[in-house]
Amino acid sequence: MTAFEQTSEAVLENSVQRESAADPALARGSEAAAPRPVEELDSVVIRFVGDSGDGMQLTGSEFSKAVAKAGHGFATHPDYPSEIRAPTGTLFGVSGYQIQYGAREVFTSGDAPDALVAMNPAALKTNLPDVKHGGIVIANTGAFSDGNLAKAGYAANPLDDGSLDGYRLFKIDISALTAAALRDSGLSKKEVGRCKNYFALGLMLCLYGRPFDNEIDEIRDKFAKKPEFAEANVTALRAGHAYADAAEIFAATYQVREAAARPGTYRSITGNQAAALGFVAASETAGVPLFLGSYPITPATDILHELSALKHFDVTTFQAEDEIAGICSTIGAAYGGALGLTTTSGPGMALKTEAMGLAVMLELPMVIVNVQRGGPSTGLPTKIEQSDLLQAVYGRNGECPIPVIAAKSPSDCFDCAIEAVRLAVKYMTPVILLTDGGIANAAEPWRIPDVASLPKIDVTYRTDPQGFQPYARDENLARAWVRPGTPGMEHRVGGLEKDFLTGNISHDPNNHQRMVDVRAAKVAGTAKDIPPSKVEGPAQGELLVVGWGSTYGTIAQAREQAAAQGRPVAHLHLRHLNPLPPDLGDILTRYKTVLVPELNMGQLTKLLREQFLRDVVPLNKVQGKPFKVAEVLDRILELS
Amino acid sequence: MTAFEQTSEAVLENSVQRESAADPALARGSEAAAPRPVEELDSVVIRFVGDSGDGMQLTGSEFSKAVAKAGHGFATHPDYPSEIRAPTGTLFGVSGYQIQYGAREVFTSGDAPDALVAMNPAALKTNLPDVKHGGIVIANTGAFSDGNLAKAGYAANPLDDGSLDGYRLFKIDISALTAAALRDSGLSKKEVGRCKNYFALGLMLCLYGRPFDNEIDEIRDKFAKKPEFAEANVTALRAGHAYADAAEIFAATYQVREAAARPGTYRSITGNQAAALGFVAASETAGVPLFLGSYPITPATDILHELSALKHFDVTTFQAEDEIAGICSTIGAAYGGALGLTTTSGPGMALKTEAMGLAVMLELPMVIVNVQRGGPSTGLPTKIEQSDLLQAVYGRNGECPIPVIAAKSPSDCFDCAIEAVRLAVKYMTPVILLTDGGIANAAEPWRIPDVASLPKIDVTYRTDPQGFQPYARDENLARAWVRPGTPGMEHRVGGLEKDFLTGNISHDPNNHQRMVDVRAAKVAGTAKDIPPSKVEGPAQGELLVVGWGSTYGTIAQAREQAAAQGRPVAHLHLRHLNPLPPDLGDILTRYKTVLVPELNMGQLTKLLREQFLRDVVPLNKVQGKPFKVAEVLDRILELS
Amino acid sequence: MNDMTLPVTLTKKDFESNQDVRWCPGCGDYAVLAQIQKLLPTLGIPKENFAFISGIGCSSRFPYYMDTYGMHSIHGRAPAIASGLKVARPDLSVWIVTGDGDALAIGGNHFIHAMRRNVDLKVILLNNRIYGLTKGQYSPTSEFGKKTKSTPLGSIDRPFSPVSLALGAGATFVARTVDGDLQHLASVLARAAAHKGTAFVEVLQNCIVFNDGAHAAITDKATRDDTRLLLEHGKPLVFGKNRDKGVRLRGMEPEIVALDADGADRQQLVVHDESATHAGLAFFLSQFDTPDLPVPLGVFRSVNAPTCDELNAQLHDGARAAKGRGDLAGLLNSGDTWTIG
Amino acid sequence: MNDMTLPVTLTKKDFESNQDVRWCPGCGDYAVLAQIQKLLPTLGIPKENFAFISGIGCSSRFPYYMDTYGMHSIHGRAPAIASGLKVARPDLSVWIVTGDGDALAIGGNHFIHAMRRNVDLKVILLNNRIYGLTKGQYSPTSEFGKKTKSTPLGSIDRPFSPVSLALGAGATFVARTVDGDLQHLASVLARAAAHKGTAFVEVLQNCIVFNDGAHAAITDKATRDDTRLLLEHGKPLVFGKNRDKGVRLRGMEPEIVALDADGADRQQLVVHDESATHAGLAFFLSQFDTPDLPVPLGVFRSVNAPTCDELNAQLHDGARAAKGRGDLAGLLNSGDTWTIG
Ligand SMILES: Cc1ncc(C[n+]2csc(CCOP(=O)(O)OP(=O)(O)O)c2C)c(N)n1
Ligand SMILES: Cc1ncc(C[n+]2csc(CCOP(=O)(O)OP(=O)(O)O)c2C)c(N)n1
Ligand code: SF4
Ligand code: SF4
Ligand SMILES: [Mg+2]
Ligand SMILES: [Mg+2]
Repeated sequence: MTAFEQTSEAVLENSVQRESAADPALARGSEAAAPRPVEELDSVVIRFVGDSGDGMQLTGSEFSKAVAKAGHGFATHPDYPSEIRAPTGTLFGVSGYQIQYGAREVFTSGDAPDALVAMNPAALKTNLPDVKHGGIVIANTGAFSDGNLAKAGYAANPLDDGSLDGYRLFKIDISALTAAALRDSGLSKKEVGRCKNYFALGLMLCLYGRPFDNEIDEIRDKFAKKPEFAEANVTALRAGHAYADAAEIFAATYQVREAAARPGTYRSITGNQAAALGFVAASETAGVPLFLGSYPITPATDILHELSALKHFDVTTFQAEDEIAGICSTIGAAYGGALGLTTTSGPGMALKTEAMGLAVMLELPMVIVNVQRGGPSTGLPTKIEQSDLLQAVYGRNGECPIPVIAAKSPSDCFDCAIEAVRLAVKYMTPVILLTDGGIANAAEPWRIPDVASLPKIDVTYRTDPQGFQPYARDENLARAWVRPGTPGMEHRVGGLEKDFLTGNISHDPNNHQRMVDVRAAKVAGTAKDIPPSKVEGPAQGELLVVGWGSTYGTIAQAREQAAAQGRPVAHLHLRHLNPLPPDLGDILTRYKTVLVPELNMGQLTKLLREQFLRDVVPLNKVQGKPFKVAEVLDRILELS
Repeated sequence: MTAFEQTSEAVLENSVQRESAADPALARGSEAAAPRPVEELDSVVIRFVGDSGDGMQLTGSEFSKAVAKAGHGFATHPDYPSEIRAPTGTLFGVSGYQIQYGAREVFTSGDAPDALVAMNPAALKTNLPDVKHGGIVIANTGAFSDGNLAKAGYAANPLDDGSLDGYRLFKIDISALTAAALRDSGLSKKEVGRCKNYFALGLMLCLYGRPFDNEIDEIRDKFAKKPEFAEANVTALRAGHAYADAAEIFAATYQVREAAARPGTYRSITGNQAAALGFVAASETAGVPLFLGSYPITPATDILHELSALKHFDVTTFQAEDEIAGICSTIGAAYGGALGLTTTSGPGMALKTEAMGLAVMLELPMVIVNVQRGGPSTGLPTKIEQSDLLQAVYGRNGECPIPVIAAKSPSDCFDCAIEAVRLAVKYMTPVILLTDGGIANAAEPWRIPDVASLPKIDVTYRTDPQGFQPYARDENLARAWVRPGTPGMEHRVGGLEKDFLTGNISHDPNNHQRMVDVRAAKVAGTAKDIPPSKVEGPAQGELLVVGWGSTYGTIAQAREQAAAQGRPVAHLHLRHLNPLPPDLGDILTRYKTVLVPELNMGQLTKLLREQFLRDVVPLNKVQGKPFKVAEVLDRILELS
Repeated sequence: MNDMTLPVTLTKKDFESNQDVRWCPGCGDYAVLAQIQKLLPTLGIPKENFAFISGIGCSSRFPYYMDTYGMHSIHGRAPAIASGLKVARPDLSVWIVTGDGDALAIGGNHFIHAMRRNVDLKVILLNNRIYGLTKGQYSPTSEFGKKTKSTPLGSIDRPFSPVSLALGAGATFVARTVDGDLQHLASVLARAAAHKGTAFVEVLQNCIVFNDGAHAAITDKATRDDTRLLLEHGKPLVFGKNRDKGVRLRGMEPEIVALDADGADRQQLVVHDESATHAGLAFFLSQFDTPDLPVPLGVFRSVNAPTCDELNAQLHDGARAAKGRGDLAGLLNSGDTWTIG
Repeated sequence: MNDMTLPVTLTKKDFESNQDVRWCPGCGDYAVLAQIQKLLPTLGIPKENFAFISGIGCSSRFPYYMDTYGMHSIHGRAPAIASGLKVARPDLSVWIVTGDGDALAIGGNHFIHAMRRNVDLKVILLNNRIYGLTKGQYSPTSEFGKKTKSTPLGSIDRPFSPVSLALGAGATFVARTVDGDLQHLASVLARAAAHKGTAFVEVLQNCIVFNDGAHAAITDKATRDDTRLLLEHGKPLVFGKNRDKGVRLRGMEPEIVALDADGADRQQLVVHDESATHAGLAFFLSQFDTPDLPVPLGVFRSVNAPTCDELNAQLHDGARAAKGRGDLAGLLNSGDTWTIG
């Protein structure tokens, strides 16, 4: 254990050094005096931090929109306290929003910020350690009162005691400047305070060379109902921009090279939004109504929120009394001919396991989404983790196989939702879709697909009583889907073992064996739908990195950086986890070493070892945070 | 699948041939005419079958007692319908009781009966296929009415149409003979009918040369409250015995060689009884009150029944509203300083998984017993299966390790209960104990241990507030057990991740890693308590059979028979399944082949492959029945 | 149940499945099965539009014996499954058959929430005051002090009154009947079938094997007329072999009064009102129990309220009226979009 | 709570833990925390004998702020955990703090069974009629038609009355109070603490962030005197700023009457009786709600019944009296034994 910690600490250290070396801000150090140049960057990482009340989530997402519209790739990471509204100025009340954007595809929100905007001492205290050496720190001096300093546990004011010498510190009294700008707005002091975040936004837009006209429209229709606020915020935005424009403040402004993004219409999307859209898309293309039975739980609840607003589609949302009722109502709806969906996170998943067994026995199509979070038990509800994989594969009584797939990014949640539904209806089986608290809330640009290009899903309910046997199977071993209300096909289903054809209760020994075998064969058979695995990088050689789920971006970026350093390694990211892709065993044999990074203690590692009797190198982390690119890169460099 | 069926069918076939060859009954065929000799046997398998109402369970268990008292080793297998009281004469209403007893240790209730007592046509129909070729069939002709024949689906009377020529058939009108014997008893016709089973018992006691005086006392105190019934049953018993004595009926009587059983006091015990006694023993030796929170479920309920009758011990039983409340009340009691126990079967286990996660976070001592049954879902509630192993090891959200052990026989449930408690309190952790519907209800003789010889379990509650930290750990990484009510040590626990020492909520990334690691290390550390593995047979060589749980008897007997046939193979039976014994990896390397028989589709196989990257040969069966010795033996012979 | 297709003439036979009924001979469940099989053909609902959902228990084997769509689900979950089915398929007539353990022990939460939501379900609870299938442990309706396999010294739990619990949860239709009285059973089941919304019927059912005579107090021919109170809407509370006893109020406490021949003081008797806006009366009656007070049988409460499934359908209609039928392309392209190239 | 050790003099401070309280500024939970911290020192119970058990929710963070033994368990399970604790440790004073979601959504089954069993627990339900911790979805107590994140078109569920549900489940002590009225809050909590058996207190609590003003109808200073009915044992039901309104019965329907100055017709008013043998009155009151009727605050019902933990202890005493303290060797050697050699 301690051993592990040390390595991971080490990993961190190195990463920080290496990256700060490559840091534009540092490089610039010398020329600070020169007439203000415009730095061209490949990518930049900015973090906005403040009190939960300071509106940093808004500032951050508005900034993302601005860069998105310039065609930059970006990835974000919102990070708010688990408290609903923590007391102001406290360390645990700090809320943050990080964005990385760049000229090429951006995979992650970045390891360490190049620039930090800290609205109060607590925000500075909790976030400074992450900032790159020599990075930019913009501090709202107006909030650095003795009271706030005390709350943050600062003995002395860090803005004055030289403790920030390692950074490019900009002390700006955002509070006062905003107040000044809004002197005549007629707004109350409290209301004026609420405009600070737009001042900060204007300032950063200027510093990073983004126009703000778009933003002005944004503000006007966001506050359409309260025009006085709209104008106040616009004024604050302008003021912030103008302030930054004043040459003497910043030695330079920055410009991230224009991106050559793939043509198309884009929107910014989170994993939970994408999942919701994916299920609606599946329901529409299949022409089958969608029924969501769910009980709220962080970080899965937004899927329920999204779908509950889509009642003008064939979407019913049922907020159940608990997770058991969530999945059971879904089973009832699926029996009724609806596309069953239930969404939850770890603890709720645990509660659903008995009913999943029933779903397996009934062989009805439904999708169970587990937006994983830190465990065990209540664990770390707002944090990212991938530790429910083995539960998904093995966590039921009896021989109870269920296909399991996982999404690799926010927008991939859309495709995975459709894939999950496709498998569910084709094979008449529950399907588990794993995402996690990371991609569920993180936003990235999504190139909106053309509806015509979406995978077809055909569903036919059986209506012909001729020779109907409830458990007779097609070539995929799927039984027929029969809606109650269909004349002449009345039949009973249930959780007791049932006859291979009639579905009536059967205690016959060989029938039980046969049913256990066929349920297993059916799920194993879904493997034939898995497309050939796409390996990034060399088709054989030294090192293959195998990942699943939300680690995709980190691994992909690490692979690129390794390649850039002349270490070409391969990356295979698994969507299908049960069954595993048929060509996987083969692929593994083509590499000398297989590295398996996971945000758990080695669950995919176990599956690979068991299935392929192949030793692999695990890289594990359960700290409620994603891997840093550097953590994966370092391991790659050690192994290749 | 079909492939598998064929082999297992094949297995069956061979077994039948081989065994019937060794069958005394057949051997005897010729000499049927000679003056009645007494056949000496090494062991015999007898099955009593009849209507649920015929009292076959009683006949069977009384017969077991009789042979037990003669010092024979024995094993039984009761098999009743899942219906409470099925309509008389129906095939699904048949109830049976099989016993094997012998001169040496007896491991199983036997593959195929040497003798079948069938009280009606339905019983004959459903059980005849199991009887050895040439075996004895005693049929109660009185019940072979046209009505009953029809209910059993017989076109013609099998007793007359020669379809039983392959067996040694004895047609006896037990109904009439009993009625005759009780002509003057003054009992009603219905009441007289109820005495049939004692007639059958007397008859079999005579045929197998057992005295019946003991039995008479038995009857008298069983029916102490109704002396007229007592006498009637005694009369029926005597009549049955006398009838069999009449030389012209049976060509021979049988005598199983006297056993040289280990001296001591014995009782017949089922797995559920043994488990209950084990937990009481643990509670008494530890001096800690036992709290059982449970919800009834087949086949686990008898543990609740047993313990609820022991309130004069420090035993509290709480029949909860469901399984979740069962384990949660147990968690509450364990927090209060009681020894926590909750008992259930598969579906109930599924419902407990969320709370198990809490128990892992709280690090409180409790035992979760899963008496496995056929799955998935409701499955086959009254049947044997071992398919909840992976659920026990992996079936929770998050990284949530729990030690898992399994009992190998009815009496081993006693030792395992104590071992589970010992681990729980020493390491302050929940422990899962797996048994199954086979050993839970099967009876075997148990040599009652001397209380002084029981493993010591010492428990000390911490009472010293000095430097107390709720999550500080001892050398076993166990935290202290502190009872509410202890002054100066008030503290809070919960399911959110907590600080490594104080137990207060902590979102610190490294603390989470540290806690996940230490929880894993603690459970892994229980391995140091696992005694060196005891391998039966050669210490290295061709073949090692690795089993767990209730397959012990079958594998042990198969191994003995293989040895007898000059094929010395090794047998290792695992009690500890998570973690696995530290010396296991080593042992596996000493054999060319490893055979893993399981009543599931290969769950221990998965654990072994994953942990040791070692290929093994699985032998799997999910038919709601134990392996036949022949099924395992055949595989052994193929592999060694 | 509302949108009927052309009337079909069905018979009891049409609702008998091909599975052998596997309850113990003499089990009270048989009577309920027969009555429901008799009732359904009279409802003018196509056979294929019935769905019977159950949990686990002897009582929960019910669906196997009905030749309708049906699900023998998992223990206690029938109300949740049935709610999902009915909300997804308002056109079906969805029935739940459950037991005192299935509905009130493990299934208690789904039970009260079904009552609260007023999903249009018929909930038939076969209350034998014991766990039958698991061979005789006490249940949440077993009388205090009951000796069973799991309570050899007598249980220490106070029983639920299923009727009180349902009313406490806000049920719109609540009734009680008894397996032995076929006529009463039939009429109450018919009333339940006719109710729009969650209709809860407690059937006092005899488990001949593990709890025989549990309801003897009100089934025993000799005494039952004095221990039963047959509820009739709009009628005063009168009972007794010679209908010579009545119930009146002292404050809010019930009090039994003897009625003289001329029945003068019937005026003061409490008058039953199934559809009182205030649920107080129904609950007041639900608390009656022997020996002090007669056990009310019949319909305690029957009030109209929009059903969950109706309201859900209205949400959809409303949303479509407001926004038009959803368009997928429109949805995907909604929110803040930007175009490149 | 009964077996007290020598009186200890404790203060509010003694019950404040070292953890920062993390509720939103202005949250109604603060008031309840403060009142309970004030109450406990007055009970003469050693500090170490208190245990606070909660589930999950804003309200369920409560135990962290109490310097007593405590468990922040899992969602909805506090009643089951607390029941196990109390039955195993009757010497402790066990309190549950829960929310409308924790107790009535996921925890509904354990809630009603705790009420039924009458385990000696104090159950404080902070009812803000919303899921606070998960940021504002409707709860089982949210008013019909409520627009929330999960019901943008308005909820279609009929809410529970927690008081009615508890009474329907057979609770022996049921009360309601409101976070803002410290005096009333304190007195009701004190009554609950004094009750032997499951004591249920619904606290109408304001969630300032997600459901601000949910209880405005009865907390708004201007109107509250006309919308609240303060229950007083043995007193007629009178309310109104000038105590000029009363409640009387028409049949079993409540009816508001104006009281003339001389209060002549007070005679006909319903008189409150917490300890009526029949629970009808309490339930009758529990169904009152604005706008038609005033919302009763105070103790609806308080009756004595043996507690589950007491009875369990008695079972043990009885068993020992009958058989003597169990002897392990005797137990192992019981049943049919035989000896060999
Ligand atoms: C999850 C789960 N827990 C427990 C059981 C065991 N079980 C089956 S039925 C039952 C109780 C049945 O009682 P009731 O609902 O009254 O039905 P009855 O048999 O009396 O008609 C129990 C405890 C189960 N099948 N599943
Ligand atoms: C098993 C499980 N399901 C869901 C959740 C998510 N969750 C936590 S608290 C809560 C509801 C809280 O509402 P309430 O009990 O009213 O407490 P409040 O926050 O309003 O005080 C939910 C749904 C969880 N933590 N665990
Ligand atoms: S056990 Fe009781 S309830 Fe079950 S079938 Fe038999 S008589 Fe009926
Ligand atoms: S969200 Fe509501 S209930 Fe939760 S702490 Fe904030 S104000 Fe209180
Ligand atoms: Mg029952
Ligand atoms: Mg709430």
